[in-house]
Amino acid sequence: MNNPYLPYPVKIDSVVTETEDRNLKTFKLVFLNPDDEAGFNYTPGQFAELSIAGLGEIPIGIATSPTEKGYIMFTVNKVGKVTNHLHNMQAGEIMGVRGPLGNWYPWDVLEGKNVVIIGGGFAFTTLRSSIVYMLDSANRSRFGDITVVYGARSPGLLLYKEELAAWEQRDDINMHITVDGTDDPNWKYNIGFVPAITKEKAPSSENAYAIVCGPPIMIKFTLPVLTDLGFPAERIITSLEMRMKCGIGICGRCNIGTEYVCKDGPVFTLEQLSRLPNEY
Amino acid sequence: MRAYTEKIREAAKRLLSEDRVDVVIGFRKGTVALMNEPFLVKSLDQVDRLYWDGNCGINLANYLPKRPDRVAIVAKGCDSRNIVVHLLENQIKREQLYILGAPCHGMIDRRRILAALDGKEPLQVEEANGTIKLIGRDFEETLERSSCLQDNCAICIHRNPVVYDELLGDLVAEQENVDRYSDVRRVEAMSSEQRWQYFDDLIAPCIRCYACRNACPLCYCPTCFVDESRPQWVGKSIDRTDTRTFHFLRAYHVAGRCTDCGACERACPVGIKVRRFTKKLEKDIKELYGYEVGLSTDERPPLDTYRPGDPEPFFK
Amino acid sequence: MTDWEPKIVAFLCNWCSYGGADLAGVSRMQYPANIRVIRVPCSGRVNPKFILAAFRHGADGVWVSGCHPGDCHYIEGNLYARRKFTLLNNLLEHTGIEPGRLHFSWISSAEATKFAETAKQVVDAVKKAGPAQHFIKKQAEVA
Amino acid sequence: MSETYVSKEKLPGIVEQLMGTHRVFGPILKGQYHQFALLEESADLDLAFRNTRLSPKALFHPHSERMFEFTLEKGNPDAGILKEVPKDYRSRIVLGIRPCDAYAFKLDDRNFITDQFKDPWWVQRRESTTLVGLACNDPCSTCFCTSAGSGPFDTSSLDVLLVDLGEGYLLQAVTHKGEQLMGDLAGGESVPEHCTEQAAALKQSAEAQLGIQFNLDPVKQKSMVELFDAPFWEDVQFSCINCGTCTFLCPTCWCFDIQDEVYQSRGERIRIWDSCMFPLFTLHGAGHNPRDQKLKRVRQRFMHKLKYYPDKYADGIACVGCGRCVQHCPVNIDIRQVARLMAESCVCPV
Repeated sequence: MNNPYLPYPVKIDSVVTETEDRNLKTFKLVFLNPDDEAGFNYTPGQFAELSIAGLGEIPIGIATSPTEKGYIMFTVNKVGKVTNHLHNMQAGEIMGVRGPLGNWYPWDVLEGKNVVIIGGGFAFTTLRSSIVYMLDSANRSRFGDITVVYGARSPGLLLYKEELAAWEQRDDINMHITVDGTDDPNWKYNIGFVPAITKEKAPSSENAYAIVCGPPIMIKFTLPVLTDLGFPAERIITSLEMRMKCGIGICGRCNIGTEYVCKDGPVFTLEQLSRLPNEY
Repeated sequence: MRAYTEKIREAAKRLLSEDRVDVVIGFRKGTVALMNEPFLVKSLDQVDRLYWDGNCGINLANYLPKRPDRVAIVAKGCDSRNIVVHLLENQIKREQLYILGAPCHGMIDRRRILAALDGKEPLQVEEANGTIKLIGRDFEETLERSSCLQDNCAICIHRNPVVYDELLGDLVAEQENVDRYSDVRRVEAMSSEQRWQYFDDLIAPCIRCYACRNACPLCYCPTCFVDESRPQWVGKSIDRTDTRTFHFLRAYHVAGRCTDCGACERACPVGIKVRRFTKKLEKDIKELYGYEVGLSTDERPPLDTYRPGDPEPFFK
Repeated sequence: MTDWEPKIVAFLCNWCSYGGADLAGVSRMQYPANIRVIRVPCSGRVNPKFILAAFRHGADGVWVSGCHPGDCHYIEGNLYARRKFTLLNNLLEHTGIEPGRLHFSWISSAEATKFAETAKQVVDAVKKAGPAQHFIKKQAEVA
Repeated sequence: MSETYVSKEKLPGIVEQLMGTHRVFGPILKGQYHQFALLEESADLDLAFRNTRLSPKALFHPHSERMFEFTLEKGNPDAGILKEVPKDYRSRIVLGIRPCDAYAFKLDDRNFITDQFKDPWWVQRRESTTLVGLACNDPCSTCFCTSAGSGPFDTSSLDVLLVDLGEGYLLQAVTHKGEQLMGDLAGGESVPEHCTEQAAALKQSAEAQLGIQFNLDPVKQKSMVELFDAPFWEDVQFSCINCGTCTFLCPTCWCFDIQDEVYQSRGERIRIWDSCMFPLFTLHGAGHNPRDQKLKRVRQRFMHKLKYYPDKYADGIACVGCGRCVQHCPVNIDIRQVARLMAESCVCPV
């Protein structure tokens, strides 16, 4: 019987330190068995359980897009027992991945629509996945305008800096990179909090959906801006975090009301959330 | 017991209407025989649900730590001693408290009664004149009250509250010539191997529900050692070594603080006599340091102080 | 089991007993090599959890040593520790740990000879008690 | 479906017979309490019990269960790779389970067996087990199965129902599996006259004794959010001490934790019962805890049983009315009372 708790063995292919505080690292993983890779069919917005034998598992959003073949990537913040150990692991070491898990951004609904992506801090991982996915030459024509507002506290805390710079150069995506503040005289992008920059850039809500991921405080102040811009609750999409263990809706801890964040989520529209208890 | 109920209601009414306290913590009548539920009264209209009888064994001091408001609380001897411990450990301030002292005749052990009834289910209980009348669907049985007490109540020597603002009844005579440590001595007479086995058997049914810990007024740590993960001191399964480690450290953690209120044993769903661990500590502390827990706020608890000449028989 | 050698975890206070161990070493005094030293700021720092953790990880014996009463670098840390360990030792023995597994001593940084001698005593006592049977987690006994 | 009669003297023989072909689990008196355990000999079986202290859920979902094992040996090519561990799935019979406890498995099935994911251990244990239930002739005062969608003679999750008729047992096959089991039995007698009627009368009297203790229909209409924000939770939660007694004794509380343990150079991944009563249950790695207060945890338990589960699966509540939590809650929080509060709060005041 297929055991949904059993991780696929993977090898760490490379480790990249993303931010100047060294708290975020991106791990590129390759499957040890080709069959496992073939079975790992994911969609941007999903997550997986990273498993380290002897320590446990952590649910982390998949940062690669399914259009990137041969590997999967996860950006991990160093907070607890497993992530601290993971940060000390090197390329070549063996670990496990279980997934893909959860639901994804509603790509069938987003087709033909303008997409506004608003991200803050290290919550940019599945948003990176989404952007890469939409910018893929096979997919780009399926979506309208793509606008991205992405902010971090300082330039050194932005994720995927090279890719951000590359996207800036493209004319099929509107990039608005911002930092809360910086003393870098060469900083050529925006300065200001994400909600303020969103307000300033005022992406149109016409035929548009917004995907918002970031720290709670950013989300709290961004939502009214989006509402003012005319985004109704059912067109504002976000992804939630919750303590998880099984990741498949069985162990019982990650529910908000009737919904398990691991299985029925993590992606919800604001409208869906409004019908759930405020307990997340 | 009717008298206590009346007095509690009267006092609650008075204290709330005079704005002496914000809330009253007492009991309300339980939904099953031989059980009552701790109850927080916030307004006058709830006062008449306050209740008292011999099934109020739960230690109400458990509900005090870090309360911000002015509280009137009903306190038996053991509860009052735990209040003293809370005061010593700065969990609540004396000024916040109005203690309704309840001189106690010992609390009833529901399990003992159910075991004595051998499967018959009491639906109604009447306490009078040192007896307990149990009435079920098709039986009626009367037991001596003194034979139905919780283990710790049977050997209690502080039935009267040690600190109170008013009493709910006359002080009772304290029990004298009580052998408080016969259980401990029985174990002390065993060999090491027998002792290990004895405690292994004792905790074998444990399901790690932590009722013993949570029922204990002393267990208010924000993060219990069993929940610490870096490092993780103890595994969470029902492995024997882990279960033993949990029980051992839990007991040790209440050393010099435990008033032998029996809350842990009362709460245990599988009937483990967890006091067998704590009694040894209590006995040692009394013998080595001459300290009895919760009798006075003037004396520091035994592990928070020392004497230069403390015994050290096995120190090299 | 003839070639069995006990593993002993020693928590030594930085200011006295660790210094004593150091001096014993510098003075080329001989004592058994069964002792794994963990340096702690004070014997009062040693939490009972540490001692249980040592047993759980397979230590056959644990030895805690600090400054002599009255000589604590922190004035009174070892005096609190004395009460703490007295109760701990009693409870451990009460619940079935054999005498001879857990040891305490006061050794100043000048007492290299006492350190070496106590180390021998501790090792002998643990050897007599034999390999530890209790509190060691070899594998979870679960379904 | 077929019926057989077994007189009480013949029962041990029948049990022996079953033990020859199956692993037989039944209520055994251990210390003060009955507990479901593997029968070593037929005499251990004690059917003169009200109900077991712990629910029989551990037979399918053990308190602590080894999921995987692994080695951490340096140089071993399998180091760090989790491997499945062999389990004993030989066929077994659970004898004497109460109908309410068996009904709980059906409720739990919805959690462990979904279209997308199937819990392999639960599934295989369920498949390898035949449930022989014992009807409740004399329910406790704390029982409320009839209010929770089950009943003292509920056969909905059983393969065979035993009814104690005083001198002997009436065996009623419920499923094909049960039919087969009974077909293989030697020693059953044809059912004496009036036995079927007698069983029906017992059923009726047991059900009447239980009555209907609450009605949660109004709760169905009310929105989740409104119930969630209802003021009565404040009163319900006060006495709770956040121990795990209710959840650990409950036959329908399935939540678990997953822990890794390492012993020298090898280790195991283990799953362990967890409880929504514990703050750690929902504590994020970063420190945020969505259920950081007792009130939230107490509310979660009752809401899950009485509102979330029914809403999610469009069916009855996630409670079978066994009354264990009512009996053994150290502070006497009574789910029946909470159910009534929930229903009352839904009655329109007009």
